Amino acid sequence: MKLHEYQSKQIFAEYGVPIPKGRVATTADEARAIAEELGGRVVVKSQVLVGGRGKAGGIRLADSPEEAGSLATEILGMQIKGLPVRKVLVDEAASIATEIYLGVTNDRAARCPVMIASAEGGVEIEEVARTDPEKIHRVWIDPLLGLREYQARYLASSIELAREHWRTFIQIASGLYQAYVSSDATLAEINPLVVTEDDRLLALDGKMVLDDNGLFRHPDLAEMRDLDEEEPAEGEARKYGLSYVRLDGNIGCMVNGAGLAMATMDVIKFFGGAPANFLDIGGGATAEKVAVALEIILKDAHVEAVLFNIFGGITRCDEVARGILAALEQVDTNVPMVVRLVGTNEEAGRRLLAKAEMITATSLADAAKKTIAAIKEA
Amino acid sequence: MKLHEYQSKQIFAEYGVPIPKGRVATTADEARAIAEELGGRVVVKSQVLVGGRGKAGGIRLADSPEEAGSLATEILGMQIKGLPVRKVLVDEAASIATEIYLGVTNDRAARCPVMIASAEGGVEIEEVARTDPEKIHRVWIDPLLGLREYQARYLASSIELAREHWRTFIQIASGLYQAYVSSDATLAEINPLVVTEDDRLLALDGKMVLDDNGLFRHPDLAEMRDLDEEEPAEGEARKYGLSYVRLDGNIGCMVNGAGLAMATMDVIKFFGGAPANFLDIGGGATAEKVAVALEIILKDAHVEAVLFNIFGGITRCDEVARGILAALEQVDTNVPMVVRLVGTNEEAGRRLLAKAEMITATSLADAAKKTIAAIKEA
Amino acid sequence: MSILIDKNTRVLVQGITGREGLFHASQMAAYGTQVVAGVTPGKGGEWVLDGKVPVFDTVQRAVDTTGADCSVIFVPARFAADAILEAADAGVQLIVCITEGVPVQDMMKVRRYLDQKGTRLVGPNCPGILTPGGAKVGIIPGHIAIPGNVGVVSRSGTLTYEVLYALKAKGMGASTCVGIGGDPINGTSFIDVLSMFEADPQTEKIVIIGEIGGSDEERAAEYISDHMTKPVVGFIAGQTAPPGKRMGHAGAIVEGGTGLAADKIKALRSVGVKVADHPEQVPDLLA
Amino acid sequence: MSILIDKNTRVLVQGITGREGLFHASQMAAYGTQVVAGVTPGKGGEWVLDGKVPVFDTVQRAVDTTGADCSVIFVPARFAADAILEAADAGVQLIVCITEGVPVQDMMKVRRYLDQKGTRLVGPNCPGILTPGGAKVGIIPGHIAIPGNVGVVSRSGTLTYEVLYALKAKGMGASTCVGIGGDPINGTSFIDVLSMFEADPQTEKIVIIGEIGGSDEERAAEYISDHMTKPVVGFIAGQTAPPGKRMGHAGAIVEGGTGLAADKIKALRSVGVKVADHPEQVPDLLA
Repeated sequence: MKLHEYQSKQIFAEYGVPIPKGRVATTADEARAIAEELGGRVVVKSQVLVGGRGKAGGIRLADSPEEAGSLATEILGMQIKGLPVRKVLVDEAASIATEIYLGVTNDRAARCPVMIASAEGGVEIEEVARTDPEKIHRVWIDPLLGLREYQARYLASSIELAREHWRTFIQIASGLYQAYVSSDATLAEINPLVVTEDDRLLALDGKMVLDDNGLFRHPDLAEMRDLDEEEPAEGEARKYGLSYVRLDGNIGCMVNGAGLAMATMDVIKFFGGAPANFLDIGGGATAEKVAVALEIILKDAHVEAVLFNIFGGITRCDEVARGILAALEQVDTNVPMVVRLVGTNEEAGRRLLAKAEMITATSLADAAKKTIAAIKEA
Repeated sequence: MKLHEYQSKQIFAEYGVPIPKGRVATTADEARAIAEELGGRVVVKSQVLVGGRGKAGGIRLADSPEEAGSLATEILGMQIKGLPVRKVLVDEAASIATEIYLGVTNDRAARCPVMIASAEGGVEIEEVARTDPEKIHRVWIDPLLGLREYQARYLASSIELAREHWRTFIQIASGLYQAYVSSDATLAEINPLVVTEDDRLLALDGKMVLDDNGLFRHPDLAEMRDLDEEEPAEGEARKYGLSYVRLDGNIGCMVNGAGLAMATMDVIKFFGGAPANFLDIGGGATAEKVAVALEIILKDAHVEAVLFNIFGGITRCDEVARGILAALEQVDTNVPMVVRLVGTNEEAGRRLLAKAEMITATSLADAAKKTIAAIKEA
Repeated sequence: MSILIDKNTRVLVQGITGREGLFHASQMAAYGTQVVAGVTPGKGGEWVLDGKVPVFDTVQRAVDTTGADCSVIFVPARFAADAILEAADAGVQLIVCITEGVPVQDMMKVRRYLDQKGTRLVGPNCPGILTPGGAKVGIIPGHIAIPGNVGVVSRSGTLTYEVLYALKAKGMGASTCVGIGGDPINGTSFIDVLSMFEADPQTEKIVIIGEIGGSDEERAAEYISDHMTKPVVGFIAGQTAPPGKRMGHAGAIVEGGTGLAADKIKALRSVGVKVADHPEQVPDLLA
Repeated sequence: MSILIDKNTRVLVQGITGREGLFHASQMAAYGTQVVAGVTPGKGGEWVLDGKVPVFDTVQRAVDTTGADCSVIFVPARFAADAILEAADAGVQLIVCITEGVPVQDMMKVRRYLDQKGTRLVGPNCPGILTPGGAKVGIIPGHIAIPGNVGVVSRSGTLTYEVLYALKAKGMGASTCVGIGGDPINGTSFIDVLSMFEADPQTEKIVIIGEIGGSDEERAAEYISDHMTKPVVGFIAGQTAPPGKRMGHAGAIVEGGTGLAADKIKALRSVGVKVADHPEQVPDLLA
């Protein structure tokens, strides 16, 4: 789960990381009032969960409250990479001397957190890693020991930060790590961390990604989820314990198991089709779960056929078939449906479904080809 | 540094360990008022830093505030193992169903904390360990992971605690461990931890010993030191960075280094004398330090002679000799003094001291014998 | 021969009185696995599976009493880290954690602890291990595979069943099938299992089933190139997965341009691994 | 030969710009020890010891630049744990911590971390190591010992000097003298050093100097009985120490009836170790 800049920075501030004064606004009037309050120059920043806000014109400087208001009007009317802007953050503008990158994330290969710093702040760190890998400095953190002061000091010295700022930098690094651990984050980054012209260190922009599996420990953070920012169908699916990701194609897929669901998408593509979604219904496909899943798939207007790929392992195929039949009674649709059932009691399951005018298939390849053909026929 | 029962229990309570209601009093009136406030039966407990308070009559039950007052008068007039009672704790009396022992301490050999539980609470755990070692249950705690729930559960099951109390017991164990870690303790124990007749768990008595080396992290705990409870000379010595322990003999010792100081005591004893103290003046014996140390030694009226045993390593012996001479000018005494200087520039040092009518010795054995002889002559 | 488990493995089930734990304990026992004990805190003294399997309050007591040497975990995600550590502390040498949804920071701590103790963890978020005709520890349906000479290792659940089933359909059997799980940080990697298969005389060919996310497949490719003599066939799921989206498994995500299926396929092919276009091709490539 | 350090040891001094650190760095260098670097955070780029020794901000950089393989620590107690971990993380294989007053809970964490990394720590609260005629790392005065065949290991500081000096007075020299320190939890035990002496060809006899508190001497006695072929002479300080009182060293305390000098002496004598009545007897017992 991604957090907005303003949410991330609030969390950082709780752990002692200095951030600019500012507040979030949903209207131009609010933005004007906040700018008034702050006094002086402000920056108006769109709050959307995508990168590249600056380039898209979603981050602008205002010299007066009036200008802040009119920029807010403008930005609140924008779409950035398809996402409508519904909030802006109005921050005091900082006079920047230098920009640093500082982040902490999980290193999957090393199986521990890694803290990364670079003197090249303000740009995407992946970009720096590609073009100037020697400008990226890393320390790996023992998850049982936590970040140690010498590790932060090593980073400060590696990015050649002026000595007078080391103490503050070490505090910021420690605060960032605490924020990351205490929030069950998978990423916590400050980019840029700036040294201002009056020699302060300030987290100008912040980003956090939280581990969905850790949210049960953090009901307060779970509430920060911005439903405006996500595909409504994905949120709907999550409510029912389903895992759904919308794609661009026209073949809806319903599969039990994440790996098999991906493989199903891949096979559709391999035979020339285009999957409309990833959908894992998990184990034990009850009628209710199948019905909800089917509704979610069919809400996507691009869907012209649905492919069911169910591997009956411990669940029996005839049971799943009955689940599908019951679901079909609840859902009104006339797109062709192709079912591939395999595993325990597959014959019984297939017989049940054939009666229901569903196209049955024996293999995944067979199912994919039949689905593609069904669309062409329709 | 040992904490009083009432201090230890206060700390435990901060970490969620349930303790009886109660407060500490220094007068009978206060004790009566607290008993009044608590209502019902109370227990009046002497607060001294020694064991065996109960046997000595320092823990008594009172049925009324008046009785609490008169018992307090009695107890506040007592001495327990030579220590005058200056405070009493007045606690609500609990109706005890069973008594458990629960403690956590450093296991030197295993180099980690160990939590110990026994169904035989209310008696000294060392005694149980001697007589019924199978009644002692231990879990070793990884200092980087901390106490895990299953470890506390293992203890609960080992002492055959009724299942309905496991949850609370696990919370208490976790609170006790937190108190131990957060206070840099070397021991934190609840003895007894009781199950009351109305089925509550309650830490009836508590004890903590803090690591002196960790006190710099806990100025609040350092202030809890009860100066009334310690040999005044030991507190005085601590102020000057000296390590002093009073003993029963008549030969004062001044030595640089803890191991050498112990060896000096042992050698005195070996040759038939009796050391009056342990005293380590540390490295670099300046005149000031030597003077303070000498004053502390001579405050003990039993001292009939002083033995200086100095190994000049990096410090030069002639320098130390000058320190001793300067100190002697500041301190007025006529007990015989025997000096054994060895190491760097030992000859020069010995010459300086011989002039000052001090008895010089070449070896530790020689010094011990000369000191014993000097007392006999005097 | 087989790897990790066989008929002699003495299995302990953590969370045995839960719905999942109890069902799969009985499935394991029915398959012929020696299920010797269960653990559910607060239920010590009960008996399950027709009164044949004793339940204990702690793993330590279960191990002391029954000599269990392998534990399979079905407890809820919030208790999973503790359950793994408890098993490790009790001296269990092989721990299989089925539980899905364990926080990744818990797993980083657990891995760090287990590495130092030398305990083998398989999972979490995995279907477990199946040695056809020998034993099963976890939830892989026993009837979908027959004994044979193919070692199977996979990050996925049902996709693995799919492959086992396809093998069986062609008369091919498996030595052992190991589901290492779909989480970003888990106990056992492809390399760990590949090295065991290489050393196992029964295993003559190997199937590796990967998916998007991380670089475990790339490291496996390197290992195959440097250390493996037995033929390896692969399949990688997620070629059509969009970047930045978690595909069901916590670990199945393309991030910052890494973890792409295409890169994994390329890495495997470059070291001589035949990579199937779809799962049903796997038996053909093995033949 | 010798143990732990010799002329080739490349020593790094953590806390080199402090009063103690600087003084002892110069003493070590004067003794012939290769002092190759110093570390003081915030002073990287300076040079000390007549401009011969560079100072770095971090141990990692000091090691990378100078190839130091041993670190000696003189930082204040509150920074000692971090200093030890920093050296270990930078790959230093031998760390000698002189600092007194390190909290015991810090040391429990540090030991746990180092054990897993395989780093050797000597101390804290110790005088360090002296290989007469070779090198010294720490604060043992170099001139009080001559090269020879006696290995000395001790929990104490000046008491050790006393013994070295007594040996020298009788013309006896030391192979290496190791002060393991007076704290209840430290990096290196008697057993660790005894096994090194047993394996060292130069060492023909061993002196072990213990004191009250803990049971390291008792374990050493067991080890001597089981593994040592070379003669061992002992001395235990604290026969006259009262129970429950800390005798200077944090670890020198008789608690709950354990840690008594009498028990340690008995344990050592029971395995054939000659235990001296007073330190000056040691050379006689060795002869």
